[in-house]
Amino acid sequence: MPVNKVVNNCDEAVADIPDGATIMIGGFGSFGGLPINLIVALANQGARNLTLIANMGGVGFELSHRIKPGGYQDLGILFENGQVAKFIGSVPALGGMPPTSPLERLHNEGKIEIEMVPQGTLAERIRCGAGGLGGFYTPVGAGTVIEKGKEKKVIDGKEYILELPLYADFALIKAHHADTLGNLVYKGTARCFNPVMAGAARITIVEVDKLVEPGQLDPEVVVTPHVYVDRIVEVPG
Amino acid sequence: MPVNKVVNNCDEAVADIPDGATIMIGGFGSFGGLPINLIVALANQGARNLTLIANMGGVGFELSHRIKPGGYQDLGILFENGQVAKFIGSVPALGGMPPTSPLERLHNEGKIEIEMVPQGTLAERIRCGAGGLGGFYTPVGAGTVIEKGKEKKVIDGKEYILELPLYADFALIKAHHADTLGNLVYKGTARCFNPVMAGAARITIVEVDKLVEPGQLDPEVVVTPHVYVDRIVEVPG
Amino acid sequence: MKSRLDEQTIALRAAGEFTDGSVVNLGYGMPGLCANFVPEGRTVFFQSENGILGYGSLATDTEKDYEMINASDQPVTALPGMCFFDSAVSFDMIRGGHVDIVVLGAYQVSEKGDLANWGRPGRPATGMGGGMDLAVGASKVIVTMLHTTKEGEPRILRECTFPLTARQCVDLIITDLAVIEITRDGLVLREIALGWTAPEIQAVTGAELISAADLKEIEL
Amino acid sequence: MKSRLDEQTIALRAAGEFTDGSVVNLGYGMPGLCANFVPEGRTVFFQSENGILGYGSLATDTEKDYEMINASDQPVTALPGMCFFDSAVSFDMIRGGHVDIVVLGAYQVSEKGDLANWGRPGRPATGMGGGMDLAVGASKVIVTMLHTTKEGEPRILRECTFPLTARQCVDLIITDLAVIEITRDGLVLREIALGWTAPEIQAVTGAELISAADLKEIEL
Repeated sequence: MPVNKVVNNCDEAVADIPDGATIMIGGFGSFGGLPINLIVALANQGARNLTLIANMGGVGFELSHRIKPGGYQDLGILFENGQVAKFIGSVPALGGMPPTSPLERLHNEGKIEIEMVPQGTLAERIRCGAGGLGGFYTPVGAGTVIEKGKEKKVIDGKEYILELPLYADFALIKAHHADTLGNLVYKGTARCFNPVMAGAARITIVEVDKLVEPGQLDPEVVVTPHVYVDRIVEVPG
Repeated sequence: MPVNKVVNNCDEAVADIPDGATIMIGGFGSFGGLPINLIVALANQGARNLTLIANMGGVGFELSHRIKPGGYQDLGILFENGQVAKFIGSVPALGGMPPTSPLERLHNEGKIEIEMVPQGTLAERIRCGAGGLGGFYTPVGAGTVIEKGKEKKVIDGKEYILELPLYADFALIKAHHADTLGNLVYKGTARCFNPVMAGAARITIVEVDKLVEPGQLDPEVVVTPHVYVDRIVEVPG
Repeated sequence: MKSRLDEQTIALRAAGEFTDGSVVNLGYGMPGLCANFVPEGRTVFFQSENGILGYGSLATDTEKDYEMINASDQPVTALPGMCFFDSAVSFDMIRGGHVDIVVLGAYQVSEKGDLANWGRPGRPATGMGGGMDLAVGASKVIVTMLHTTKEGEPRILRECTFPLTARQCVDLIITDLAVIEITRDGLVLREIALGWTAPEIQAVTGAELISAADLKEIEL
Repeated sequence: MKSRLDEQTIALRAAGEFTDGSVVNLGYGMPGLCANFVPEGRTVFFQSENGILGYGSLATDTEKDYEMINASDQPVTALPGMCFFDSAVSFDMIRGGHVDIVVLGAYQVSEKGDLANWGRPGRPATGMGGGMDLAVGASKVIVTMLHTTKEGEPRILRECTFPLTARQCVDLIITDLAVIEITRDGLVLREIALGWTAPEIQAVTGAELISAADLKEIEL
């Protein structure tokens, strides 16, 4: 592990992501905790045939402008760009919201594969990957489409399904502050999937509002220990 | 859930623990993070036939005085008192250390049952109980005595064993500060098993150095959210 | 005159179920409105699955902070004793039974309490979010929804025809027309909207209702 | 004259394996001494399974703080960039392969790298602590131990006779007499203590040793 993890900018941070990579993207939905500058850099970099693991599929440029004056950027851009072959997440598209998002449109056209995962199961499968476990039994999804093709087991009279770990080649996450070693703290509800994904990827890249020196973060409040972080980019807000 | 969780003293906090209860005890070994005042109260209260779930079995009064002038108190007192029928943990006794601890002596005499659990598996089994999961597959213990009687599964070419959740009737834990709602922060390495056990028991009782009002703990640094805490005792250090 | 509860009033009625000291999660859409209707004198701790416990009402425009939102992307206000955590911790809390009440929207509920609240025919890419976890994990599941579809078809059915969120999980249904409890004996009609009769509610319901002995007008 | 490395010197030799920037966990007993021997110019992040990453050397008597200890109950010193976490997080880190090197004590090691380091005949109540998790999870497992028992019996064997910690996990054995690497081809004798010959080391070893082409005196 290199001790110097700080890179100059987002373009440099994502430069070596190859076609066909599996990428986890932190955050929750379109706001708060999404590593948007890394996402835009990945869009510009242009890697294709990607598998994305993220909670939500985003709405993209066109739809965001219909929802909100001025619109906003989210990971929908990667679908609009045609960079993604498969999406794994809990909310590919929001049911209540016409018109369809880029991901939904591609899926309707048969151009993208979706693996639907309940949100808590998604978090736990990622944690399972980061923590070296082989899988876990959850009651969530039993008796629904989620159980299809999965091993079922009755434990203590209750029905569970076996869920397997998720891993990635890269994780793109967002934190509030990092020290140069890679210790991270988050802000408010922008924490969400970011600390969970750190560690489940071979290379974890974090975008932070502010970079500080080791010792400037209280050791009691560090949320993500530095062993989980490989590259840090400061993007002042 | 009662909004007023603050109780007057440790005796009151453990008064209703019945004979035969399963009790998790936080901390790690003999120092740092052990809820020693709650343990002493439980010793005085006298409940018997207990199942204890803790990382280590402690050394007890006599042995601690041989190790260190003045000795120290740990959960060994509960074994010395003959209150325990079964111990579940990773280090019932330290191998290097004669004479034997109270737990080891009772075990040698056939008076106590021990379930040996690797330390990481112990933490994860407790977390599994707190998190509503049915079990997990771990590579730890495969090919050792730990796998005896457990289901084995090969996942992605690697051998795993199935470990099941642990639950308790009561958890006795130690934190540094609590607010009156039950949000907890810890100090240094005294964190260890305490946050893990909070939530895996029907009733979680915490001993804290200092009690503060809601709002006095930064929401970013709370380690144990208050939903996991049922009773709080302030024992100024 | 037959009245129907509007969304705000349905949320107000649902919030009446929040007991003092309870931990409550509010689902996407109408349930989120409940945050503004906690009964006076009761303390409720709102949990949102994106990783927050103990927030206050929805934020007004001037207070909006997108690093302080609920799972429906709505900015919320801070309260003393609040805390933040990550998604894995959040769902441990939910699956582990540490959330007392969840209020969810629904497309359909069956007479056994099966819930269908995420997938619709013709929209295969819409997802369940945290709904499955919440429906399985919360001690009490309250559904708020309109009693029928726009086309007047019942949403309360013998069997759900839409994809399930979870089996036998719903405890209470609150609609624009009625409050219905799901019991071992079946669907018990407890409260009805002003101007409606039990047979009229039965006529727009796709499963058999048992009228409660103390059937009354919806209490607000 | 035949020399034997003392415990401090074994720890010094083991610490020589710590690469720059590595995350290292030190087991109970002798391995803990390694914290005092990090080679100059290298940054090492010590992880201890009770929930600390990035501590410094062992504390002197005046610095002792029992809320700042390693997993052997030894007080340690603080370093900038240090952090604390709970036992579940700690073992996620360990099992998940985020600890680069672990140094463990041992009763026995087999020629295949099987490790026995916790249970002894006649002491059925002694436990494995975090040893199994560390042996399975760490990228590189270094064993430090005396080459033979007090009675002169070998501890490096074809098969372990004591209860196993984990199978095929040990990468390097450092004893008071030798440094032995465990390879696919077998046990490779890399370094020996001053005054000893390869046949003499073989005589106190219970499995076949392959002398390295560049066999040399233990480097410190």
